[in-house]
Amino acid sequence: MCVRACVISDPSRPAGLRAGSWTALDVVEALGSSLEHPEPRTRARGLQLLGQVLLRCHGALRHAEVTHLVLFFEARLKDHHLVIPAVLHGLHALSLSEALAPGLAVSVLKAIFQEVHVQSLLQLDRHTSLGTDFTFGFIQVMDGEKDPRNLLVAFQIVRDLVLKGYALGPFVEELFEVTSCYFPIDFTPPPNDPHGIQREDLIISLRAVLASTPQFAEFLLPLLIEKMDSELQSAKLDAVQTLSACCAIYGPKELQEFLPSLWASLRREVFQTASEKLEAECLGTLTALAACLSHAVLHADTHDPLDTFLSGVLQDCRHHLCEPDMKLVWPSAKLLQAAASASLRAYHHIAGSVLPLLLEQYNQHPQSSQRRTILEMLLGFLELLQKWGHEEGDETVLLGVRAPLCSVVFSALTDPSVQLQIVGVRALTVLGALPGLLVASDLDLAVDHLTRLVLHEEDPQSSMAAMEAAGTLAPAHPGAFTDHMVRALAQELQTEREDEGTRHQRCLQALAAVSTHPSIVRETVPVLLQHLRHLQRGSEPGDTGKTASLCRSLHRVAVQSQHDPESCSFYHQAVVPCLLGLALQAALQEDALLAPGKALLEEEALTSMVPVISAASTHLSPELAVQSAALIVPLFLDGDVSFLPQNSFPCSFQPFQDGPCLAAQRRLVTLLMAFICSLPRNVPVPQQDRLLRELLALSCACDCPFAATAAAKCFAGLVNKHPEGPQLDEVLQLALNRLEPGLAEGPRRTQALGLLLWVTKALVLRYHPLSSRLTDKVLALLGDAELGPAAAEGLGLLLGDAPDVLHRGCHADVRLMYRQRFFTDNVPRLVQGFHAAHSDVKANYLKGLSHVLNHLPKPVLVTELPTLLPLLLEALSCLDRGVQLSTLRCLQPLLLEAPRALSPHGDTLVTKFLSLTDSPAMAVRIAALRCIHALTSLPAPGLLPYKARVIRALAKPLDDKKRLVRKEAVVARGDWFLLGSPGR
Amino acid sequence: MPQASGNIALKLKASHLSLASQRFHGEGYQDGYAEGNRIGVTEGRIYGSLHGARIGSEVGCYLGFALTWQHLLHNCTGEKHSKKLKALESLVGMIQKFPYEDPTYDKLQEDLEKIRGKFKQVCSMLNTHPDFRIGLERSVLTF
Amino acid sequence: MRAGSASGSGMATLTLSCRLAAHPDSRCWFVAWSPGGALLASCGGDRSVRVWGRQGESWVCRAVLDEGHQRTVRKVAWSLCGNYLASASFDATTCIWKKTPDGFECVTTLEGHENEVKSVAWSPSGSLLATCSRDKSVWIWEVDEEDEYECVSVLNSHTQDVKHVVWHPTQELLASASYDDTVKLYREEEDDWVCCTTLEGHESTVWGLAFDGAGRRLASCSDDRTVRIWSSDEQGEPGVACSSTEPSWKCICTLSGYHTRTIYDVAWCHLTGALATACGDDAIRIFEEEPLAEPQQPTFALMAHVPRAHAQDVNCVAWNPAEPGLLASCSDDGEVAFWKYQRPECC
Amino acid sequence: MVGHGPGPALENANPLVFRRSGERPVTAREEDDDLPDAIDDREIFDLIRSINDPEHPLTLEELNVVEQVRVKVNDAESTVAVEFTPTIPHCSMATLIGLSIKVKLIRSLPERFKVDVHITPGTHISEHAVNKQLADKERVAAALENSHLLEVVNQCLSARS
Repeated sequence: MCVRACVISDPSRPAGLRAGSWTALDVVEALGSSLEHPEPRTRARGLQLLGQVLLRCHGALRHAEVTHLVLFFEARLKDHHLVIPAVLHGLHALSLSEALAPGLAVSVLKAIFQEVHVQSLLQLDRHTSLGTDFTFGFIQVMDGEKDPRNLLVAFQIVRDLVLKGYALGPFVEELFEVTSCYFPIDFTPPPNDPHGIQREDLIISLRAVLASTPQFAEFLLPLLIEKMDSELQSAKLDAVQTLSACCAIYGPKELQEFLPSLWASLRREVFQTASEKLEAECLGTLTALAACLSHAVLHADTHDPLDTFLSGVLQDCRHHLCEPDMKLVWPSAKLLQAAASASLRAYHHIAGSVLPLLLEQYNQHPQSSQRRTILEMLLGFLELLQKWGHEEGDETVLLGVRAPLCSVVFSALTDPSVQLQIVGVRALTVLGALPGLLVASDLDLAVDHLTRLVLHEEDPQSSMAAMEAAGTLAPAHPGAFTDHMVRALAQELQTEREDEGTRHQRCLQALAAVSTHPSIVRETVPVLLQHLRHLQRGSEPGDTGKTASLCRSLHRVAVQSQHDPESCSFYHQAVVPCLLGLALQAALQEDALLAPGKALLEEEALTSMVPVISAASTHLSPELAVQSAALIVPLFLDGDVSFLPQNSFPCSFQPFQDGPCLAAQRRLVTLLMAFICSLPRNVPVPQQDRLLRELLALSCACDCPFAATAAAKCFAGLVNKHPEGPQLDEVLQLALNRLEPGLAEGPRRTQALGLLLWVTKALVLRYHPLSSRLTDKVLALLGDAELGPAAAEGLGLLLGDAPDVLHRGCHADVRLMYRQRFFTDNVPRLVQGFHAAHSDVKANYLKGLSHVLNHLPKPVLVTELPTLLPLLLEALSCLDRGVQLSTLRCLQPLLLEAPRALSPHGDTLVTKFLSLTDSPAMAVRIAALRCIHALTSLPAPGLLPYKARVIRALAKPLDDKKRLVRKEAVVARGDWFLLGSPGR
Repeated sequence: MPQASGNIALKLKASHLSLASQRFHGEGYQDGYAEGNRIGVTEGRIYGSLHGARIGSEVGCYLGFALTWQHLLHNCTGEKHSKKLKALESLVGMIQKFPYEDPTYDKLQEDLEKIRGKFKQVCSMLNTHPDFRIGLERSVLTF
Repeated sequence: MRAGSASGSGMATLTLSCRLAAHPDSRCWFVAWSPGGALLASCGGDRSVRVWGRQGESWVCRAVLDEGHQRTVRKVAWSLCGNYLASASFDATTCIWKKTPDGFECVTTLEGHENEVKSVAWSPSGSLLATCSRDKSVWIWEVDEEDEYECVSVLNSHTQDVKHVVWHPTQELLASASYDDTVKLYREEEDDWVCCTTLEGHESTVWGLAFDGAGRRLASCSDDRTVRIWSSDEQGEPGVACSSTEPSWKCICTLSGYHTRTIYDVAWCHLTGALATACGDDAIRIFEEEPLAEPQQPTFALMAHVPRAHAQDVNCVAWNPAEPGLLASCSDDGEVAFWKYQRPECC
Repeated sequence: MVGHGPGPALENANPLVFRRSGERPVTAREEDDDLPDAIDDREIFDLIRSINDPEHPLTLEELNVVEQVRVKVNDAESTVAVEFTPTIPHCSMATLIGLSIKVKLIRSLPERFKVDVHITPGTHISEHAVNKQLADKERVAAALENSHLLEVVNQCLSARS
């Protein structure tokens, strides 16, 4: 502190120094204590002061002094980062001295780059500008640098120099030279490189430099052009990407003189390249170029660079559009579209010239295939227009060609060629979405065309396309669709004909597809329900297919209207009671299982209703949810049918009572599950406790597996959402009490296992403490002679997604990463279990393991691989096909993602895979062949010893009786031939 | 004829060649070159320069090659050498018999093939590998 | 596997006696019996030559020669003394192997061909060796006492790939078969080798050649799916070396309609006179001359036919020189098979 | 400009291109473990249609060099005959294309098959020569031991990036 005091108090000191009465070293002496001070801030201040002094009197410094000071400061560069700025400050002062020995500047800068961390360097401009000699020195230092680490730093620094607006002075070109000489980066990191610097890192940071300032343009652009014209794919790619980066900061004037050659190179690549990636990059860059030109400020007098450029593009590409059979038609179209997508102005310029041409071409080429190509190009341009929101994107271009455009599209819709029809439909979809393009008459015509395709077109593809189009357009023009399409479809449903089946299918799908607007939903849902009643009345035993497909349509409508509260509640109130009503009606006939309408009670039919009810309930408003819960729960608990549409039944509904005649009623519990388990978590379940007990009882006591499972699922679904607390614990305790004896022995062990699995799943998902105890039970059962296989499958159930309950879609409590957690908790136990287990149940453990692994994210698996591999290999020789299959399916992606980990086992893998290629099960053969193919991604040297053997062995599956197997064999064998062979 | 001269670069296994032989080699080279030129030109006038030059320079090269070796071996003795000399003789003989002046000579191709065969035999006997390629280079992609 | 023939002259049978996976994971191109008939040499795409010897009923590998060649070994040939083996390879070289107490050692590598060497054969005298190549040339080499090989002639008579060379059983008369659809014969005139005859008639590549025991006849087989029998016109000892009256060869019989694909090889048994063919249709067929026919218009009858003799193309057939009716064959499936041919009892 | 730039100019820079036939739809029968599926023309065509042309970034199918109607297979008799049509009658690549097709089939078909690859009659100036060369298994075998040729063939047979 005293030092500062004295310095400040005595301004004569510098004067004295200037006068030569003091040597700089005296100053250092004087500042000594503070320069050595343990507290970095103080050191910094001392150094800063010294710097200021030097700055004032660098003129008077002598050689020796400068040299000493430089060395002193260089040494200080190793100091605390707080000190660095001051050091640099000082060095800068010294750099101004004539007495600075030439070599010294360089050593200073070398020191800077070795010692100074980039971040801290960034601060230096806050303190001072090192100015041109810094730049100069820097150039000298950087010149010829090879070490990738230093290069990364150096590139970073240049970039900062430029961005922080350093005086590059006369050195722009030199600076460019020293950096651009590394372009394109050609660097492959050494095999075990500790710094882990990748080629990509260098490319990116060099690109950041090159594209950092327009000042480089005049040097850079020629270089880029040269590289684009080179033979090297990687060089081309890098050049194109860099160019595109530059366009972001360049203005028209930088590009101007190079535009012709840039365009020529880009076009050549798109016309000729074999690599889709390069093509894509070129197109992107073309867009960037045009976008950059679009920014030009227009003066009346000067010509518009954009227009000139685009005219060139049009001139080179336009005429190819007239040869729809030739190779260049698509590249040309892509180029034009890329240019047009740059800006609205660009779009107008291009589209204004191309659209009329394409329309004309369409009419000149009669062949469907040619027309298809042309219309696809047209479509491309139409879709571009959607890029700009409607407020900005005035469709004036299109309005000009509206009439011919519509007639072209309609002609496509009536063309015999399905392919052309489909493109036509897509085009229509885009047109309809652009406001004000279709006049009323066109619109009606369009809807009629779509309806025709839906109902009468043989080819399913194009009628499917028409349905989707209807769905997309309906929200924009609901009226037109209700008036024309929905009505037509409803009529069609009523008419009976011999080919009714397919025709009705179409209607149902279409009704669902078009229900994308509340007003339409109100029209379609009643039609669908009406048809369901109709079906049920006439339904033969076993005729469940129709019900199922109708439910699929209902489900789609549900999903589409979920997010509109109005339609959502309408749908719920219309559909849920109706379905329940119909189901009850069927179930309550005496001897329901023979009565008409029983089709509704078959598993397929009930199962297909589940998603409908579920989707109708997941997004309910709380009020409505509470309200229907208050109706539906009593229905099942007390048989209160009052709210059902028609509610006079021959007998009462009591699914939870036992008694043989109630078998049919119990099945309906699955519908209860669909509703109650889909409600938002905050909706209270009335009489939950009682409900849970009933479900628990049913799940263990019922002989019918379907009903038992439904009950178990429903129980699990509720438990999963049940808030923590004594109530929950009590319920779980009940469950345990039920489970233990149930699993121990008796006729219903299977049901007990089912319950165990579902409850375990419910708890595993929510990380409930009890889950591990239940999981142990499951694992223990793997050793059970009777239940073992089922338990193994059960592990699949635990980790797989259930379609109807316990998934996020129905608000279940599902923790992230629960699978990983389950894996880490239980796989070691599984492995132990396997080794301990008796030989005839070992398979269960392997199967269980492979189930777990199949549901695990691959990255997790890769890390665990070393421990598991022995077991997996074991599993390959296990006789159980299921195990073989799931193990193969588990290994195949690993071979691709973790080749290093697996390559040591090449020999075993080859042998076991090959032996599985003549398994009696086609699926196993296929999976094995896929693995053999995946093997080729292991390091080649390790594989070559097996090449001849594998190729010979694969000759047999080439003659497999199943085509799908042969196909895999061909692929695998083909790549094994390429192994270690030129041109791979 | 530059492309002729270009072709007549002979590579002989230096192993069993003394410096002196280099001189002979040089002379032979010149003879061959001259001969090649002469023939090339005569033929070329009749045949069309390219084809003629090719045959001319080819045969010229053989001759130069043969003469060189005759020089190299003329004072060597021993059965082996006599055989080689005999082969060289017959090669020279064939070339001198070769009717350059008569383009219509129907056996032209056949004789040329014979000469080529003899040349190969001689090379094999002398255990040398001239890089002189007969006819046009075959593409690596033919099979 | 047994096969009979319905052809007029009684039932003959060709019976499989043994099969070897001689060149596994590869194809077997050629087999050759040692002059004494005790050993069989095979070669193939695995770049190796293998030597097989009898052991009881079956055959075992006595030696593997896999050091000599960088590419496919196309053909092998035994010297008459049985102490040397020559192997012709796609690597453009021919290796000479000498029999030693413990196997074979490569004593010379003959270079000179521009590309694949397709065939090699020793002259009856044992002093000459012929090789041929895709470079369209046939080379004749002379062997002296101390195993020195010297090229005595390079014959460029063919206009295409030369597929096969074979020597006359008794004289220094050489025959070559080519992709140019012709067969050419060569003899020495005024101590220089010349092509003395060209046999034209085949409509596609000629793949194989075989002289009969007496050397009066030559059989050739071709991609045109026929076998042609050629005969030298003059009576008595054929082709006495008098250059003035060149013995002329003409086709006296064509076996067509029997083979359904390329015929890769033909073998004429010097003990029984039976003619065997190796065909791309996987079959082996045996023909014999009808006894009563005119010698200058002979007719040959199909005596035996094994349709699926191998799983793939049959590349070569070879009659054992010592044991009548013992036939060896090899195929693209990499196997060598041994067959027993039995004449009908009544003859 | 097309055909300029790096690399030699293409013989035929802007050839007719044809739409690829999609993946063969999988039938229920094919998924049935027990029913055998015979090897048919489409299956053979699927083997060769994706072969890359040696000089265009296009497949033989896109260039219409191979067509399903020019593929004949007889599973029972184990024979396959394929005709291919060079893009232009003097196409210097014809032999290479033929070789690629032949090699692809040899590598992909059961060994029992006899594979014949020919030029569509009347579509190439040296049709006979090319056919004869492709039929010569000895020369094909030698070709596949020539690393230059093998490289080109492998490039034609490997999947495009």
